[in-house]
Amino acid sequence: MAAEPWQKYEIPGPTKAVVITKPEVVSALVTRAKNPILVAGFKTAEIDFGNGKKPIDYVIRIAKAANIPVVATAHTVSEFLKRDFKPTAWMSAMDIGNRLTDPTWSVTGKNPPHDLALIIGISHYYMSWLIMSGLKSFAYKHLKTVSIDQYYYPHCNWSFPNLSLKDWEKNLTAIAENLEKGRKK
Amino acid sequence: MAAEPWQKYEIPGPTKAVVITKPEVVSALVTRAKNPILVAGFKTAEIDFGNGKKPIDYVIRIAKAANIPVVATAHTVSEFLKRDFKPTAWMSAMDIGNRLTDPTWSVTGKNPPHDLALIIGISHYYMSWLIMSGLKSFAYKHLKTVSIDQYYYPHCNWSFPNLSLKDWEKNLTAIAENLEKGRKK
Amino acid sequence: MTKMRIKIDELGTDILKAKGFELSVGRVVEEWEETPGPNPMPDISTLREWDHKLLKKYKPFYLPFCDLCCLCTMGKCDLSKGKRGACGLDMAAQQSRIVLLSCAIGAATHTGHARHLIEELIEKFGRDHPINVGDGSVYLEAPHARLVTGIKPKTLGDLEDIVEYCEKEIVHLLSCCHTGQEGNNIDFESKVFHAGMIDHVAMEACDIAQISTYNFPKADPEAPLVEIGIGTIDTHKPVILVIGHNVPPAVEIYEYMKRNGLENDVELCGICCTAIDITRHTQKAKIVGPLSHQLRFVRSGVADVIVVDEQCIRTDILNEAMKVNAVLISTHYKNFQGLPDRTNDPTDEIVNDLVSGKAPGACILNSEKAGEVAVRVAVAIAPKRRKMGIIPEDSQIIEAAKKCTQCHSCQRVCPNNLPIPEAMKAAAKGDLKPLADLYERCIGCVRCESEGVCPNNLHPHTLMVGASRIKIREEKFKIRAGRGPIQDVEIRRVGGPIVLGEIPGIVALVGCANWPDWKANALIAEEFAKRNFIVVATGCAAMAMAMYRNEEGLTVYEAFPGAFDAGGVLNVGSCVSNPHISGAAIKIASIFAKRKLNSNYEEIADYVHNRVGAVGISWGAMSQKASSIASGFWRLGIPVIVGPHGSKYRRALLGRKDRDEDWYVIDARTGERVYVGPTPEHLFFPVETVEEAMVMIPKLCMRPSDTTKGRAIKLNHYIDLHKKFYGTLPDDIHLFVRTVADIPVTMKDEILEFLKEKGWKESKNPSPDPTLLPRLIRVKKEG
Amino acid sequence: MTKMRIKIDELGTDILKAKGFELSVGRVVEEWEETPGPNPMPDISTLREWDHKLLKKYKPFYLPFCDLCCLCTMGKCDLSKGKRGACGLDMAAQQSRIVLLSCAIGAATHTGHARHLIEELIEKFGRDHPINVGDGSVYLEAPHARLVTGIKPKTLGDLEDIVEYCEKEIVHLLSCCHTGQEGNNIDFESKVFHAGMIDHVAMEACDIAQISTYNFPKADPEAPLVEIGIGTIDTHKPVILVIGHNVPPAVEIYEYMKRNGLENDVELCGICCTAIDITRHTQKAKIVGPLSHQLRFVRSGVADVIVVDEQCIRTDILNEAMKVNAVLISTHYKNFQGLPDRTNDPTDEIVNDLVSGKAPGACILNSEKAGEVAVRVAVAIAPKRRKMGIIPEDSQIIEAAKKCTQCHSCQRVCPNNLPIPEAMKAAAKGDLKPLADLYERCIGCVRCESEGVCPNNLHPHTLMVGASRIKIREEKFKIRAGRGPIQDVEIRRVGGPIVLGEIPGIVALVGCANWPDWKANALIAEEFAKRNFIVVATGCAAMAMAMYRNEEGLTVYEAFPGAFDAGGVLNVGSCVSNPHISGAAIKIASIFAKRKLNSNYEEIADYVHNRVGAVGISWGAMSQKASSIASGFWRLGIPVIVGPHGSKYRRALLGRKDRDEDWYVIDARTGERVYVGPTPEHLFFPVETVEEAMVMIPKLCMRPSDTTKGRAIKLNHYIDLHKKFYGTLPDDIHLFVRTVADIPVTMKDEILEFLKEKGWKESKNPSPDPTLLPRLIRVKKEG
Ligand code: SF4
Ligand code: SF4
Ligand code: SF4
Ligand code: SF4
Ligand code: SF4
Ligand code: SF4
Ligand code: SF4
Ligand code: SF4
Repeated sequence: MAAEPWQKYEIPGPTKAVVITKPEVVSALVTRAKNPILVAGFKTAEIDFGNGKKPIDYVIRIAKAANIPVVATAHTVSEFLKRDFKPTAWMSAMDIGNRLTDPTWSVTGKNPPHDLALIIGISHYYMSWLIMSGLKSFAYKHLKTVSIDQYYYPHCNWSFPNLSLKDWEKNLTAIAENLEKGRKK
Repeated sequence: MAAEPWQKYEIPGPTKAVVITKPEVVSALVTRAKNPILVAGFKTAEIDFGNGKKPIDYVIRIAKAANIPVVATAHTVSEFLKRDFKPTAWMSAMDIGNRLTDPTWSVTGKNPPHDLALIIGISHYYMSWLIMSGLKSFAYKHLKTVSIDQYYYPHCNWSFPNLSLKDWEKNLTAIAENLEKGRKK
Repeated sequence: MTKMRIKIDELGTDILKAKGFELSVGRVVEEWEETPGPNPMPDISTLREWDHKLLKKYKPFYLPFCDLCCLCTMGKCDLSKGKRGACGLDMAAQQSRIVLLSCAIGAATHTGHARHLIEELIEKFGRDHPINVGDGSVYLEAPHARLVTGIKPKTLGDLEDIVEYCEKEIVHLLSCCHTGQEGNNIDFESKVFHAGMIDHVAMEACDIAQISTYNFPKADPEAPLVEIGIGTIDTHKPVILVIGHNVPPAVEIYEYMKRNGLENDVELCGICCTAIDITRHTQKAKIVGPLSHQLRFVRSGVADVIVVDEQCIRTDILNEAMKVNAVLISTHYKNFQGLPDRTNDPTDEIVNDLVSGKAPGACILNSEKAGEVAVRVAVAIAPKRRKMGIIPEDSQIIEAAKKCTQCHSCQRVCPNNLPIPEAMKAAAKGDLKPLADLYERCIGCVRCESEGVCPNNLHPHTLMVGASRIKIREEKFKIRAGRGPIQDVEIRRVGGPIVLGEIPGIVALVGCANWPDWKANALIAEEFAKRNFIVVATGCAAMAMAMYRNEEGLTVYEAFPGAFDAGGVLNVGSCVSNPHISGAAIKIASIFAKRKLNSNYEEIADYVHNRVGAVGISWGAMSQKASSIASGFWRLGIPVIVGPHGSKYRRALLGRKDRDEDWYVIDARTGERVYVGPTPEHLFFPVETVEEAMVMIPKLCMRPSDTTKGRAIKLNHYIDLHKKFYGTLPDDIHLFVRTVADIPVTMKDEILEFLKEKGWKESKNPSPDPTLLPRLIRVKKEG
Repeated sequence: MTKMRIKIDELGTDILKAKGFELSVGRVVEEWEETPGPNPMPDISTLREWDHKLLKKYKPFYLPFCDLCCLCTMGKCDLSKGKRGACGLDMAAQQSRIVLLSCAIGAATHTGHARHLIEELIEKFGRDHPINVGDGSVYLEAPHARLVTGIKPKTLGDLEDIVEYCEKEIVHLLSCCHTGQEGNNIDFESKVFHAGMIDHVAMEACDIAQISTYNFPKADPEAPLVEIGIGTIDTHKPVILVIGHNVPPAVEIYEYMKRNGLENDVELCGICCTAIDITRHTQKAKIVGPLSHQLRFVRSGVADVIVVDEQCIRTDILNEAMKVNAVLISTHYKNFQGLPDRTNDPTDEIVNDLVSGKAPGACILNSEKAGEVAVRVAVAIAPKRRKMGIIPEDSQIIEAAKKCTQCHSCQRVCPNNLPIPEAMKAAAKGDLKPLADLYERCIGCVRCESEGVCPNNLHPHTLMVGASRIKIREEKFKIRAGRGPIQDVEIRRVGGPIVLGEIPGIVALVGCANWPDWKANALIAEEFAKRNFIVVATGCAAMAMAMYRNEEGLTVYEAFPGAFDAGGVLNVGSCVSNPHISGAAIKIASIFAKRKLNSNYEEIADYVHNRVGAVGISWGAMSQKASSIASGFWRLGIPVIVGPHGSKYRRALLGRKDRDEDWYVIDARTGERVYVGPTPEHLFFPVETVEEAMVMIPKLCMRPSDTTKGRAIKLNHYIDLHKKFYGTLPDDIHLFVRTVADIPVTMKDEILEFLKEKGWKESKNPSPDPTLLPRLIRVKKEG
């Protein structure tokens, strides 16, 4: 099942992301992946859930729980550092997009390529949307993409639908908890 | 709810036809319309349901039941005449499409404009699709369009989803029966 | 080469004595007997009024291919249902803008081709090489150039001035497609017409150049019959395949063969317009077929060397060539294909690298060198290559078909929605006929084989070609080589009958291979040749017409004469020969009717529109070039029919025969407004079926100027075909019958009855001197 | 005017005696002291090798805006995930083809503009009117023309030859976008570069022409400050608003005012580049603002007459003008807006029809006549018109906001995803601040108001403008008038410091108004001027930079000097002034480094790429022109940063700093290959945030030629800004530090520690004479 893009006019094409209706799907994908990566943009630090929490806090929880390398885009690294979390790397959204198309590359240098990318919070829906489009056509042989952003991103393999802030937080929480449970086992 | 176009690559844009899940919807639309019209193309006479019946036979039933004027496109008029049914008019698919954008036009000359067009069997999915697109943007103020073709036509206001021949026939039968019942009342 | 302008009075003798300089002087218009008309070298604004006149009758019906615009970074913008883009644009303007963009690309393609070709020919034959397109039979050598630019070209060099004007206009037109320029759709359409007019000027210059320099038929009704069809290719010889539109490399291949006595030892064949043009140069060359045959022939592995130039080349040609171990030579910077530019490398080195397989191909931007390399490589590698590359045997087809899970994915991505799954089902049971039957309806695009389409990794197109193996081998036909322009004497002969309507029409079959089936081209040609229309053809349509035999086993080119006369079937040439068709209409106005030609577009177009019963049909129109070619016909007021795929050009130009007020002309004799009926009814018209096309052709050949005899003849064909295909009388006869004398005699009673029912009345002025231009009124009406 | 070429030896004296002829002779190259280099008037193939060198370092990362291609009737074709189109095209080739199409449109727009403008100026000032862009301060008047075409233009007439070459190349480039031409994405990209190079040549010709003829600043660092901002417009006077890019009609408006003593009685203001250019002609004119201000200013109703020419005009301008009863005059056939062409009607008649309201507007294709009509109509209707058209009052805003049902439809169609519903919620409660705050982030596209978008028929943009009423009235700023080119002496002065890296870089802020916010332009300018970079600007960016005051209440133009020197902030001019920026880089190579300029593109680009620390930034890049302007910088090897919307250009050109093998140059002194690090790292680079842009600017200014002192300065800025915005040291310092001397002194310990961690080693050859061209090796390496 597909959904509609948040920015209504950003129509992708015939192939659209499968809508993630249950957050467990994400945890399962991460667990099964050989070399997942998490890409986090500046919106993760800009948006506030209204309870003092921001998406970046969940990113950190998820990254820790699943031991996924995190790449911070734009100047988001500063926000991670403020939270005492050192991302594996920081680079521009364009750079990480570009490198993910390279089957010989991995952010840690080990075990390339990445076979799963979780993407969240890249500023500007359209920019994120376009980078995912680049991945769709130029990394499809080795990489699956999952948007865990607030909005539906049709160019990914999987994506949340358009969510309210509350539901988004609920989903991020569920993913984190799920993975944390997994780790404990 | 929307569906996917039959020809996979014919992606329309953000606004897509509502899928007709129940044929009664069509009968209801016809009954409520002030000045409906039925446009039938050559495929109605080309396709065979495998039981000696063709879509054109249902077109005739529907037209008679609801007393809708029929416009036959291309050389389809010959097939209607063979079946002793004289369509209200025959003209090219382009012509009928073009005229339907004219709020001062009606095929009978009476009671313009048409406010509902049922469309079926125009040869070549893409051509039909494009004419509906023309209607979507240039007749939208006065006209609603309904595809009762075998396939999903996203540019209409309503459309069947992609159907098997069998289901299509079932739907056409249901519409005809419905309208016939209506007439009897 | 750069140049400098200086005033003549600054010209010192020293400079004049220097060698190698070229001077250009303001054109001495007196050199051509006609004084210029009102509009030499029109710009975008000059003919706008004329365009608006046509566009008032033939209003655009837009068919948005997409609800969105994504041309600038403010998009995507949804323009459907009355919405506007971030730049203020509405849907009508956007659709017309895309049409303009398409026509600008088309016109640029021909103009760039002309520029490049003329430069090469000037280098070879000299700037002063005289123009000769008719060996004395054609005085009016360049109707478009004279009409539009006021230039009467005498030498190759003159053609450059013409092309320069085209370049300037195209750049202006293209710039109108920029975000934030034109906002009015009708004005965009006017610009579309301008693009089309320019395109015909450029194409004309291009074909004039090659006819004048190479050994092409020169307006020759008896141009020789040449071979066409995959079956004609002798696979035992080394085979060189040329693809594209720019003929010099192909000519140089042939000339090298000739110089080295290899004419009979190497097979030279082609696809698309280069094929048409090389067979104008030598009958030894063969045509494989239209664009739709490109990939299947390459995949057959028959060609040892593939030489591409520009346009209509499969962009995956390098991949495909490599699959069958054929060597690829690119001869044009328009299509590098990523190959190394070896233009300046020693020939032997290139040949060695290609023969040894060290490189899969090379780019050689010099025709002579490319010609030599192609031949030497073909001769060297042919013995080593296994011909018949990747076409499967019956048993393989059946085994493959068994794997089909009937998911319909292939059908749903096929542009023609071909019922491949059904055919697979039959094939799996051993019946290959349904699969083979698809062959005629397949455009050879292999979208059905694209990555990820078939879940079982089947290759429907390949299987289909395999199933058609025998049929393909029997593709052996004859086509008349492209004759070039129409002779002045032919124009004189038919001008009267055409304008009076006694020759019922000129039917021009043009354009590409994106059709629902190819047979239609031949069927239409035959039907109308039999009916004494003049049938002319170019490009892929001219080829497709040849690839079908009538009951006597003859192709239309064998069955009908090649003269521009009733019942003739003419291959005019390649895509750039299209202006000879529109040019024939112009020549009727100029030579037959003696209207002033020089810089007088409006009047000539007015004449053609109201009097010359011609219709273009492009059954498989595909390209941007096809759209600009069509728009050149539109500005002259000549209607064009396209096959169903043509609806993707995003709009039709449709008349409304039900609106009487649209169908008035001015009678130039009296200044009176006269109702003349919807003649012709439409200007750009996509049809659903070939039957519909057949009925529309005679109808769209009617003109206000028809005499009663002429109108009766045209009506006869229209009604006859309508009855045949629609099973009844047309419902609009009353719009075309002006007086009882217009009624075809054999149908008189029937029609009179119909007319009575319709409350028809005789016209008071059935034969006006029709015009849309008030300035042509000879006696101003009083009051 | 048509012309005829004849060989000089055919030139009879008779012809020479005839008057009024123009002759052109093969350019006498000796007239220019430099003999031509290897590549005069390059065609598509000439510089391909250079392009491929750059494209090997900076590989395209494609960002398909759509999975589909719909360019011909065989489509739509899905090209995603490895699929190919019906023509064989793959996704990479399609994306690069669309980039080429965009750049061809952009280059065509400037070339068409140049052609049209030069023709008009020649008509007014004569073909022999001398070129003068610097009043003696600029010897190298046309670096692009000389570099690319080998022509040193001396008169307006010479500029036509240059434009002619551009037209020819653009037509070839456009034709490459046709279905079935180029199939290789890298070769498409090379063609993109070609389009960009041509574009800069055409723009240069265009600006040279207007600088030479009109009263523009001529390379003047002290160009006057002029007024900008809606608040500067005196609404008590009749107001004429000019919009577009072609300045002659605006000049004629002003000249008519002057002749009739109305200079102080009529307000002349403008939007987009015509505004920039008219303020170069007269300080009395005012700039309203960039493109994003167009609709809001028109809707304010302040303008009585709106005069549009070409480019960047809202295509719904006629509708919008009619809404506020303003009269619209179109002065260009590129944008008829459906208006009647009244060029040849008597002036009085036109004025009457417009004043009486009989016609909402007129098309007048003659600048002088348009100028007169505009002024006379404005004076006549101003008293009758109610100014302040359709901007709501606070109470109306609150009432409207109450109707919002929070459906988010407006937000979801807003290009900037602005949180309108939130602001509506606040407004409904009487708090208009959130609504007013959106103003800075709004591009004024009114998609949010489009038909069918808001179910409650609200007009978010209008409400926002209403809520910002006071703020808008306070938009009163100063901008330095566009100065034109850089003086030769300025180049001599800064050439050394730039090439050595001691002036850390040239930052060029260019392009349009499609930004996430406008403040960024001023912030960037200020930041880097303070840091002693040279900040240059053109077009909408130059305007937006002015619309912000620093803590002292000064705009950047007031706070910083206008000289091309460290810490200068220069408004170079309009869009067509961009070549003065790229031209400055070329002039550094030519004037400072004395490299041969004439027809020597490759060597000059190699010089610029390896030595001139310049970076373009287009925060709001929107148009096709912006893409072709950028590509002109790319071919010179100058990196360009775009704001986030720039990702919609469909691809980035990205270096891979992690791949050591990509970052080698040849040391021209020894022939040795030397690792120089990723300098500059990227060639085309869309950023997410302004912070990211700030950090990338100094980084992209690093060049292999930097001296240790220069490198240390650049690193200092890079690291400083990185720390400031990213909160940590960059992770790639080791790639930029060649020797310990490169390390900024103040950060020495910290950096040395970092380097140690990274296992960094000193370079053996830290200061090569860097080149990518083997032919420039002075001593061939042995062996
Ligand atoms: S050109 Fe206009 S309609 Fe098209 S994307 Fe740009 S702003 Fe939108
Ligand atoms: S190759 Fe033929 S069958 Fe396959 S998709 Fe194309 S037209 Fe259809
Ligand atoms: S895509 Fe493959 S499996 Fe599906 S119907 Fe076609 S041939 Fe059969
Ligand atoms: S007719 Fe069309 S497809 Fe055929 S060669 Fe010409 S342009 Fe190409
Ligand atoms: S140009 Fe090629 S990819 Fe694009 S629609 Fe045509 S066939 Fe398909
Ligand atoms: S006008 Fe402003 S708020 Fe409205 S859609 Fe455009 S950018 Fe967004
Ligand atoms: S579209 Fe209208 S109702 Fe919906 S959120 Fe926006 S302003 Fe409110
Ligand atoms: S900078 Fe861009 S938006 Fe502004 S006037 Fe120039 S092209 Fe138009």
